Amino acid sequence: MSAVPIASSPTCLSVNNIEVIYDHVILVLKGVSLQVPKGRIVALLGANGAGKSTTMKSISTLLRGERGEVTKGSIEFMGERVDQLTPNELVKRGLSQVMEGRHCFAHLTIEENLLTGAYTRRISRKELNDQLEMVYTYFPRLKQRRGSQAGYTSGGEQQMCAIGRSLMARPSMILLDEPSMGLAPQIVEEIFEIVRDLNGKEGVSFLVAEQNTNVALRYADFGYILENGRVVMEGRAQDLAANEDVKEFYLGVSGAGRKSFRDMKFYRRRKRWLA
Amino acid sequence: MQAQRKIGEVILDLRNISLAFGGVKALTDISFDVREHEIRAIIGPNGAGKSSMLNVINGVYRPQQGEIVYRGQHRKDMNTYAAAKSGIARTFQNIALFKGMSVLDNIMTGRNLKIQTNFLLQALYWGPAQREELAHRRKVEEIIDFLEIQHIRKTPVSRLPYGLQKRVELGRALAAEPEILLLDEPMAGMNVEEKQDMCRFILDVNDQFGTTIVLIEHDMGVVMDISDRVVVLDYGRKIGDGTPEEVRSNQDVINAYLGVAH
Amino acid sequence: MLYREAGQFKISYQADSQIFPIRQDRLFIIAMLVFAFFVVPMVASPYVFSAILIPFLIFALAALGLNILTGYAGQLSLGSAAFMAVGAFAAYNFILRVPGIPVLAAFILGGLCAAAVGVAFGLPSLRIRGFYLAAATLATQFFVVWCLTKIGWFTNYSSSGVITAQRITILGYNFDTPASKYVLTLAIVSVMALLMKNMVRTNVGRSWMAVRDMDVAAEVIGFRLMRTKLLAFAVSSFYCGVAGALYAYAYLGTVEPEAYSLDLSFRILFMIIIGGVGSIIGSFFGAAFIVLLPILLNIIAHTLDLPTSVASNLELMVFGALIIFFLIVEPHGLARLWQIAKEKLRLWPFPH
Amino acid sequence: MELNFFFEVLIGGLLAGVMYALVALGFVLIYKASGVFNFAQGAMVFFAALTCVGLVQTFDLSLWIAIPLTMAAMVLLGLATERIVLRPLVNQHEITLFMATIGLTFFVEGLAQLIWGSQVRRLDIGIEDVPIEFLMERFNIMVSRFDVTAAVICAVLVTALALFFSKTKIGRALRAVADDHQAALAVGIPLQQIWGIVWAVAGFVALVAGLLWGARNGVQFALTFVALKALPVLILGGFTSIPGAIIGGLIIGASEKLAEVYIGPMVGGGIEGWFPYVLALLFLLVRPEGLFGEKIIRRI
Amino acid sequence: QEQFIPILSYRVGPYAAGGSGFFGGAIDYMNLVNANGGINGVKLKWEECETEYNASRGVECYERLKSSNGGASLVEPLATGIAYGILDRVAVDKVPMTTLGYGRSDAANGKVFPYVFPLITSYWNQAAAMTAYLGSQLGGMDKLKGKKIVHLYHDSAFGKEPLPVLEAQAQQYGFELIKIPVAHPGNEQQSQWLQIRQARPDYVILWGWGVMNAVAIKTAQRNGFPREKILGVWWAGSEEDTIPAGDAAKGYTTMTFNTPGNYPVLDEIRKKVYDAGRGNLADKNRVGSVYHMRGVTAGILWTEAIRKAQEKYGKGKVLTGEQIRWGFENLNIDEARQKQLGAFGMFPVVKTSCEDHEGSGAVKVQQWDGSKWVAITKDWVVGDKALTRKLLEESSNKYAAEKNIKAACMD
Ligand SMILES: Nc1ncnc2c1ncn2[C@@H]1O[C@H](COP(=O)(O)OP(=O)(O)OP(=O)(O)O)[C@@H](O)[C@H]1O
Ligand SMILES: Nc1ncnc2c1ncn2[C@@H]1O[C@H](COP(=O)(O)OP(=O)(O)OP(=O)(O)O)[C@@H](O)[C@H]1O
Ligand SMILES: [Mg+2]
Ligand SMILES: [Mg+2]
Repeated sequence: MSAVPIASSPTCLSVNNIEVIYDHVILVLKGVSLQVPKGRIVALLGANGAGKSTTMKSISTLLRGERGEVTKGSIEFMGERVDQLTPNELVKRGLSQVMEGRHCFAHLTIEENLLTGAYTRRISRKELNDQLEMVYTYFPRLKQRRGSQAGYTSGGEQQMCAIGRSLMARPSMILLDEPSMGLAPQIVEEIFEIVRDLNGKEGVSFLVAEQNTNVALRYADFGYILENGRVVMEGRAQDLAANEDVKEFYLGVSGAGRKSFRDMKFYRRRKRWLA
Repeated sequence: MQAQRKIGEVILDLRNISLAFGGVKALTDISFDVREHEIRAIIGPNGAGKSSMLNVINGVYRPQQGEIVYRGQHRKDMNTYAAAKSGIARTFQNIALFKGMSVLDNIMTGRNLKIQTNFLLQALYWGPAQREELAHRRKVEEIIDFLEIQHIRKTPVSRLPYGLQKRVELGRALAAEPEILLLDEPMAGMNVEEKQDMCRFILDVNDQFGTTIVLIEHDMGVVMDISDRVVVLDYGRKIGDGTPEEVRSNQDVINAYLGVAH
Repeated sequence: MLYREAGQFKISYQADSQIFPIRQDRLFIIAMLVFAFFVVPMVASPYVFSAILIPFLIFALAALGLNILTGYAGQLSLGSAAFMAVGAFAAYNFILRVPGIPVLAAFILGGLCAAAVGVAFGLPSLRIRGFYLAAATLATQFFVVWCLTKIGWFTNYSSSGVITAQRITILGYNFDTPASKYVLTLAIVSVMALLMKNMVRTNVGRSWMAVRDMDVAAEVIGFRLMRTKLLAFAVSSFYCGVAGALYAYAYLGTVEPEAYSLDLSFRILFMIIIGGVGSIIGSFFGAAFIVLLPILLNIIAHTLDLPTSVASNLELMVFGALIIFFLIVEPHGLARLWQIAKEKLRLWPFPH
Repeated sequence: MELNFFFEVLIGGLLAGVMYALVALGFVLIYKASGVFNFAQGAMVFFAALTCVGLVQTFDLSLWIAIPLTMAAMVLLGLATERIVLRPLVNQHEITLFMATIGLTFFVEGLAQLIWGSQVRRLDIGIEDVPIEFLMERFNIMVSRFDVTAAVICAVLVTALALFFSKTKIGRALRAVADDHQAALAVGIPLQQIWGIVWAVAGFVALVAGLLWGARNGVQFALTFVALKALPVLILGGFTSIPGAIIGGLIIGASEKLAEVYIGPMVGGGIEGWFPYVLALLFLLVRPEGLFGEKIIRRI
Repeated sequence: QEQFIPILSYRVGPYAAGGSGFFGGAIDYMNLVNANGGINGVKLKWEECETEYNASRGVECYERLKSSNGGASLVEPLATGIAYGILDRVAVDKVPMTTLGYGRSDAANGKVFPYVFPLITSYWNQAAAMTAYLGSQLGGMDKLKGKKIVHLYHDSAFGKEPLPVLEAQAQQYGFELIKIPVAHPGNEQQSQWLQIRQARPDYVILWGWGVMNAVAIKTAQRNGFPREKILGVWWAGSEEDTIPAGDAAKGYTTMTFNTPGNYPVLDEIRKKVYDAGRGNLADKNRVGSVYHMRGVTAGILWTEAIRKAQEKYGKGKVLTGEQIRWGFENLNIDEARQKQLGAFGMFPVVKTSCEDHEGSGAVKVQQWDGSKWVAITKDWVVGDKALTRKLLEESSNKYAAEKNIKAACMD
């Protein structure tokens, strides 16, 4: 594997060779490095359990709450080391994370959930309302359900709520962990449109962990493929999408075009880059 | 392939189901049926009422109106125990595994309705209790083999990545050897390859055991490929019902859900 | 690589379903039992028996009981001492009023009475959860002790409300030395721990854990909440009841209802939390911790020769601080620490 | 006469209930903010009262100097608790946190007595504990002046806190934290600060409770027991509701006294120990999260 | 040559104030004995163990210390629960246990409880003395007829203990006994005192414990009940009970088995122990307080028992618990001896025997004058001992039957 030179623009986030251990004994990341250039969208791909969420959580320093630890390597955001910061300081510096599995505040209403997203910002009531309106224009469904307790809303509504909540912080960089999970197809598209929109208009950088490789590679500039806690492939999104192996394993298309799910005859033993 | 599978009579019939939470109308006057051995998909935008529908079928929610006919029995509503007892098993949208238990134990819980010995015998782990436990264990190991999760048998489920948890949950539902299997977004958060595996499992269950399957899924590729009939919900109303082809070309469905066809 | 499971393959599910599938564990536990049953009675002093080992075992048994309810079935309870009291006073009355009843039978009947009370007070758990339930179980604690003080019959109208445990005689043998009481307690505790292990690895145990982890899902799978929870209350109270009877008969000898105070309930709760919620071995670790630590601190304070009032308060502070320290090191208790140690040992000397 | 007596009991009960509510309030604050059931609240009440009296008696300070000094001590205690106990335990199971506060209880109790000794002390805050003459003469109803003052103080405190937490964004953040530590961190809520603030406020409430209870019963270890009186109030009113603490207190106080007076003699008396719990339990059967508590969401 | 005494003290927790005073007093006295050369040259040695007033910790302390330093001479836990927990053990281990003013009243029967010594007075004799005192206040026992007496008690074994005596006497003298329990810990008593206010009793007997006492006094005040009409048990009669109640306590009376005041022995303690820097209490002013004096009394009784036993088993020798038991059973501290000890009148004359491990049964009544306790009965008050003796025989025989003990005197 040759490293593909990624970008010429300044890096916004750089993760250098980190190692993560859970519970003192479970080694999950075995030296992961990745860069997110400023104003770009980077996709983090990989199978279940590859370590995508763990990478995200190490960046946002949320690992500590799960008895995980970054034992090696460093993480820099805007050129400064951030491994020792609290999540609150990170959010203040403009790095915000949408966690996997929604994590809405169940007892708060949708609107209150969104408002907590703006906790770190000192803005007037009016600005806050504008911000809220913006999220509602992105997700009209949320506006309808604004008064319901988040715990009672449907899975997809909660997902929108979680994404909307992090937008409220107006971050300069967002870590999106599986944003498409549980969302209807057109909402998935919409979310990525939002990503592209924010990226284009406001220069927000994104690191997106995504299983829906298809969509992710369509919107991303760069991609990393993670397997078993290691980066096994990286490069421009188009290049990745064109790679035969990626096509086969992540996009579900082979030489003969897309196969029907019904026709998969065997559980396929995937070819691995790493044994 | 499709031709070989025998789709039988209607075994579950939902008639004019309405369900509301306070002011929120989750389901409004919905009727549809499920035939034996078929794969029935429910699709619709977020918050349309799909999960609520499943909750009605297995008695987590009690509909305010309507009737559930299951294997000829008419009921106003189900209760969870009766549903489980009569062969309805399910998985959940937000994984509902027992976090503190190992994969093996989680799947073993699926067999609880088949266990005969009482707790005293179990406490002694003696004679029939032991034999029974081992017999169920054997059955569960088959499922573990089937789902290819041997390597994580003894791992606590909370440590598993999302995708594997979904698979374990499927295993738990299968362990009950259900007649109807309700699956709520079993493939969310999986990549294509894993989805292919999952489809394979579902189809095999359907083929080998003749299990009827009700499936909620947002991946249209999957839904269109594997389901026999699809019902479409939107805002708690039914806006379409039919074979995948019919649904795909239904204008209402396109407007409300599919958008441009992929 | 002392502790290693590599090379141990299970060829049958039966072998794999053993209580200790790993050979080292099995040998270890057998050695422990042999040691406890045969070596300890020969070498330990009466002080060790009657002030450390016996209370340790009894508390461990009560902790096992609470662990069934709180650790396995997930119902937080602050009323364990009340169930112990029921067990003790019921056993006392059985022996007193049923001539010729075997002591062990009286203990079991005492446990059953506790189980009945447990079921009655467990009924609200069907609706009430978490700390609400915990606070509500205090009703049991206060109510039971109140009843025992109020109703003379329970204490055989003793003017001070105190009962005196009768002699323990089994098949003509008198258990009156500390060592014999220890062996008896150990036997009862071992058997009950084994039964509990069996329960938690079979369907009952799974039903409890399922209800604990996610009761709605458990219901959907076909567990009946009411039955499962009440069974947990019953079994748990049974264990506590037997522990309470032993507390009176094998340990204190003469007890007043106030001996089963809220304080005791809390101590048992500490044991399971420090030891490990939902762990059998954890109950033993926790009991050892709570029994031994204050003694240790007391001895240390003594050797330091501090003024006594300072020493007593320091003991208390250090005790509190150590609890916090251990929780921070391992929130899942000593049992998990033990497990991690074993896992490290498995990898040792090669990290990862 | 009979009716008079009834009212006397009722009023006495209501006022006692307010005193319970004062202690319950401390629990509510911390539970609301972190989902932690702070067992150490009783010990904090004791610590605050003892420190205050200790300062007054040992250094001959005026009460008005001792109170702010004690407040400072309570803030320090709160901040230290956050730093040393809670921060490393973020996102842990509620039982673990509960246990940690028990450890804290031992520590604080030991610390208090280590510094100030175990002597029972008297605290005089200048409010006389005698019947209000006017009511006594006109209606022959006994109402203590002290209790009425305490009730007023408590009412002011509750109103202030309720407003503070509903009108500031901290209030919302608190509820968020209680729901999900991890997510609260992710959206940038500074858990550390929030907890620091809340523990400090709880310390303040403990101080007020300690002064009032201490003046009433003397400053002694038994102050930690008032927590036992606060628990039924707490579950009845709901763990998460500030007004709930007051209402719960009133209900518990009044019914416990009425029960002791009217039911007690029939069953041998002394039922005040368990009656409030049983009563609260009955309420819970109807509303499992207390009168004003947040509904527990169970959805799959 | 040291005689070892384990000290099962409690200096933390709810009863710490009493514990530190009592054990402080006992240790102060032992220090004094040692400063004066010990008992016929035998020095006393002690080791403390914190029990937290908790039965199982108390048992552990007892077990740990009973055979250390050459074996325990005696034990005094000052806690009912612990006393019960080691009741059986002391008989087996042959360690005499004193329970000064608490514990089983029937343990005074030395035939059944050879190793237990509820010295000076038991709850029953105290209750009997209370009625005797109230009768004398009214001008004769016959005046009790038709009177109302409230027994306001801690709702536990402790509070119920005097009931058999009080009930029997209510019958005998024709007064009405109204029993009002207070649930532990008793930090709120409004309803009880409203009941009392309504019943308009002539006297209230306060059988309280810990915080309950101060609260009772305060609540009495706010309900306008005269303090002079409240008569407390001795656990309700220390500075710890009145100081927190403030002015409300002025005039309040309780039973006591120490006459408040100053005694040569206390001066000696101040001089030889405290001035030498070996005082046990942090605050020297507590010397002579109720609990401290009770501790000193305990110390005196212990050393006198050892001294007595030395007379039989050899002066200047270190004795076993069994030998000291004999000393306890043959105590005779008359006024002359009290004078020699510098404690004349500090506690009643104690003369024990096999049948009577209590040795006295006489008490005084004291009153709080706003800053200190003063005795208000000149003589020692003794109640109807025939009645208590009868109860005692019945109860201890029942215990003997349950336990299969053959009642007999030891020598
Ligand atoms: N709290 C934890 N304790 C122990 N192991 C953990 C924990 N969290 C995650 N792991 C392990 O770390 C590995 C990586 O998990 P991670 O959640 O990062 O995967 P992922 O790539 O996000 O997968 P998915 O696509 O399923 O979300 C998995 O093998 C998982 O078992
Ligand atoms: N227990 C409940 N209380 C209140 N409202 C509820 C409850 N359950 C569901 N709802 C509401 O009913 C509507 C339908 O919810 P449901 O979960 O069935 O949607 P869904 O079709 O499964 O959506 P998704 O695809 O996002 O999972 C939603 O708007 C939801 O907020
Ligand atoms: Mg993930
Ligand atoms: Mg859904």
